[in-house]
Formats: sequence, C-alpha cells, structure tokens
Amino acid sequence: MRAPPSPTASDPGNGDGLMHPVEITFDALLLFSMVVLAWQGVHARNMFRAVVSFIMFGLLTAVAWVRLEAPDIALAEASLGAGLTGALLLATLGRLAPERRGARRPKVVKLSTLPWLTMGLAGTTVLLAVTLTLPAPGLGEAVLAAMPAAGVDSPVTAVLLNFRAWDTLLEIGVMLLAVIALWSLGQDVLASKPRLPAPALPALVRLLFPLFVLSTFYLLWRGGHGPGGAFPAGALLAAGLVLALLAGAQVPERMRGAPLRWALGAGLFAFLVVAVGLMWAVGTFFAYPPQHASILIAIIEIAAGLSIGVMLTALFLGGEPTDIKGGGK
Amino acid sequence: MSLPPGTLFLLASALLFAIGAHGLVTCRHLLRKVLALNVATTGVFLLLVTLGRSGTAVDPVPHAMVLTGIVVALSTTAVALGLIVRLERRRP
Amino acid sequence: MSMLAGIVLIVLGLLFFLSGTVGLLRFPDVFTRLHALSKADTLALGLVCAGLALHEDDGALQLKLLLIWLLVIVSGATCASLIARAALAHGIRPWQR
Amino acid sequence: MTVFYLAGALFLLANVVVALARVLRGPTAADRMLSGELMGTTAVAVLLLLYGATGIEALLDVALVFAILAAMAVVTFVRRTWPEDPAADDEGESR
Repeated sequence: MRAPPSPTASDPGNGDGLMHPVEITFDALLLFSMVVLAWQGVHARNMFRAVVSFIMFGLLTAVAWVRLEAPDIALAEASLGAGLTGALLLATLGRLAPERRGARRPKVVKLSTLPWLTMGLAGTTVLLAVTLTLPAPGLGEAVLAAMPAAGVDSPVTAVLLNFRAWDTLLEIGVMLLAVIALWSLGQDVLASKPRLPAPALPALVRLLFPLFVLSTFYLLWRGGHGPGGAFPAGALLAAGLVLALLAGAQVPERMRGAPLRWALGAGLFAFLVVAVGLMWAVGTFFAYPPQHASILIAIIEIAAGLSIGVMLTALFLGGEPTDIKGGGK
Repeated sequence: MSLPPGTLFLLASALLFAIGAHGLVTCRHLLRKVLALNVATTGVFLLLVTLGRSGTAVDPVPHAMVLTGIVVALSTTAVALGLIVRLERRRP
Repeated sequence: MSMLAGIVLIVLGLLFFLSGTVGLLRFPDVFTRLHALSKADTLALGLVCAGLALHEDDGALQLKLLLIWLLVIVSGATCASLIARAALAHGIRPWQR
Repeated sequence: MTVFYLAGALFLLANVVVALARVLRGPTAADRMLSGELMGTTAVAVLLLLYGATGIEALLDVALVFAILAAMAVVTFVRRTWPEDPAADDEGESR
C-alpha cells in the first residue's frame, strides 16, 4: 500500500539528489525555531520561561536528529536530553530560593563588542578551514567492512560496544563518578514532600510503570539490530523510577545500602569483568572472539542498561536517598 | 534551490554554539550558564553529525560519539545543578 | 480507497491541531486553554495515527501506532488534571464573563 | 505521497511555532507549561508524519519514547517546581 520512499525525499541533502522545496522549508523553520528557543533558553527574562524554552529546544533537537537520519541519537535525545534533563532542571528550579528564580532582568556581564566579534570570526574561520580539510569518507566504509565480525547488526551499537567499547566503558565510569560526586555532597536535596494532593498521579504511575519496564527491555532487544540499546533503555527505566518517586514512592528501606550500590556499579562491573576476562582468555583487553561477540555484548548491554537506569535516577535525586520524614527536607 | 547539502544545519550549529558560548560568558546566573553550556554542546553535536554525512556511507562513528556526548553532558549537568542548589542554600 | 480515507483523516487531524493552537492563543485563562488544548490535541493525534495506520500493511506497526495514541490519551488526561489542580491550588481564579 | 506527509509535518511545525507566543506571553507558569505539552504532542505527530515520508521504522520508536515521556515534565513541574514557586509567574499582569 505504501509508496516506496522516493530517494529525493528520504535523503535530505545527502550529496546526490535534490531536496524538495518542502523539505528545505521544513529544515529552515525547524532550525530557525531551535535558534530562537536556544536564545530564549539562555536570555529569557524569567527563569522559568528559560527552562521551558530549553525543554522545547530539546524536543526540536530530537526532530532535527531525525532529519539528519540519526534515529539512534533522536532516541537518546528524546529520553535523556528532553525528558530527564528537563525534569532535572524543573526540579532544581523548585529548590532555588524565590528571589534567585524570577529576576526581572537577567544580570549580564557587559562585553566590549569589537574584540569578541573579531575573535569569534577568527575562530570560526579556523574551524571552517580545519573542517574542509577533513578526509571526506570518514570511517563509514571501515566500519561497514568490519561489521561481519561485530556480533550485532546495528553499526552504531557495533561502534559503541565493540570497536570502541573502551569509550563506552569510560562513559559509564563518568556517570558513576557523577553519582559519587553528588552523593559526596550530602543527602538528596531534591526530595521533598510535595504539598499538593494529586489523586490521578499514582494511578498514572501504576498504569505506566509496567510499560516503562516493557519498553526498556524492548529497546535493549532492539539495540542489537537497530536504533536502541543501553542508553535510551536505561533512560526509560530511569524515567519510570523518577515518575514513581515523584508520585510519592520512596526507595525501600532494605534497598538503601548495599543493593543500591551494587545496582549502581553493575554496568561498570560487567564491563570490567568481560574486558579483564577477555584479556585473560584471548590476551587483549576488550578483543571479542567473533563467535562469542554476540552473547558477550548482550550481557554487557543488559547490565549496563539496568545500571544506567539506576544511575540516572540517582542523578535526578541529587544525593544519597534518605527518608523524607527524617531529614530529607 | 541548490544549497550545498547540510548548509542549513552547519549554519544552525554555528549559531547555537555562538549563543551558548556568549551566554556562558555574559550571564551571571549559574543556572543560565548551565543552560548555555547545554546549548553550545548541542551545536557541537549537530556539527559532528552533519559533517559525518558528507561521505558516501553514513558514518556511524560520529553517531556513537554524540551518543556518548549526550550522556556525559547529562551527567555534568546533574552534578552542576546539585552544586548550584547547595551553593544557593549556603548563600544568605 | 483506504489511501484516500487515510489522507482525509490526517488532514482532519491537522485541522484539529490548528484549532488547539487557536484555543491556546485566544482563550482567556489557564483552565479554558487547558480544556481546548488537551481535547483537541489528543483527538488530532488519534486521527493522524488512524490515518497512518490505514496506509500501513504491517499489523505490528498498526499496533504500535495504537499504543502511541493510548499513551498520549492517558498522559494527556492526567497532565491536564494535574495542571488544573495545581492552578486552582495556586489561587488562580477561573475566568468569568 | 511523500510530499503530502512532508507538507503535513511542515504545517504542524508552523502551528507549534505560532503557539510559542504563549510561552512568551505567559502570564502564569501553567500557561508556559501548556505550550510545552502542545510541543510534545506535536512532536509525536511530526515524527509519525516523517515516518510516513521516509519509512524508517525506528521513528515509531522515537515517537513511542516521546509519548511515554510526555508526562515527565508536567509531573515534575506540578510536584516540584510550581507549588512553591511564586516567581515563575509574571507579576503585575492579569491572570
């Protein structure tokens, strides 16, 4: 029934093929509103307006990734960039003292225009020159050539968890470090008892939470052959947990100590076990034998996805979970 | 129209980076600085992916880099926001 | 035939999106805007989903479209209730002629 | 057909850009949040139409994630930001 996508339309500006005028208009309007929202997000008179503009900017950015044929980044942007960052900013805004939130006129540092403009233009020119000298094909063909031995079908997942697994290991390390940094600052400041009764909220959470878990595993499964994978999956799990916490759920007493810490560290732990185990078995750090690559990547992905979910929730809480009645407020 | 491919996206990424960098320097409110930093980061990500499309095959390496970058940006934002909340509470 | 029906549904959906925006811009207070927006947008998205499902052969994809619509209904309704309650608690008086 | 989908997506985008005026005008925080919600729903519809135009099935997953996370911002806003935040509204304007 569906007409096969014509190359001109499905292929916005990818070298060959002309772009349809409608597409060009769409991109122009999209990017224009992104720029306007970004300006609002930085310079809006009212702090709340700035944060809402920034959240909308994140939503449009996800659409921009779709236009750039990067659905995997769109997934991550939708869940991490727009969803969790937005919630984090709104929660932070609620914790700031009122007089720091609604300044009528944002205080700015006055810059002398001329030297900064010259420096900016010079910097842009240098960057442009560097950009034009980049090797044109990039690494696309090299990755395609190595795909048969990768153990997964999706090139992006292959780069993340096989060819450059080292980067992803360090990335999870960075997240864990962020959690440790926040915990070292004290107890969770973002948790407070909301004063407003919201009878519909627990019902929503009860309805949505199974869906969150389901879609987490769906994205983990998708990650092997299409856009998806540990990071969007973990973000969805975190969104479900955060929603439950916002609806009034608390971290269970028996989960607070060791189990929580193990869940936080599980991703990094699984990564390190596989990496060091491979060093012992094969002799190289993180060199999968091709026949086992698939299963090893699946193990890492599931462990990483779950612990990313817990870590993101911890980042949202902004401190070690405490009993709200005791001293959280 | 015969724009070179990706021109609009390159232009927008430059503008976004400029807005972010400018805001990072000029705003005094710390939360605004965090927002500005995130805007600048998005500009850089757009640049990376747009450049990765210039070859014949779609290059997955910039995609993976940007995915990593989004997660790192979120982590730093969370730590920065935690620090800001603490700082504001100390301030009389 | 279903091609044409799908197009009609999608166009109808777009018109409902437009009416939601008009309501958001023209209505006098939060509650009326909420009223206009949450209903019109949910219906509009439903129409777009239905139109796309008619253009689609794969049953799994049609199911996914239905799931998207159901999710938007549930979260849209809850969010409307939450915002309205918060606005009332915040002391905003509903608009009266 | 592709052009029809693209034109629909363009229409929705223009629609939401017009709605941005509500973010600028306010006057209460709830009004601003409302336009955020409109943006979320519209983004789902735009993604669906782009899926119709390109046929990339992953776009449906992105739309699904959008639909699931639509509640996040509003719930955080109601539970954390607004109850204690008089400064989020523009004072001195009519409510």
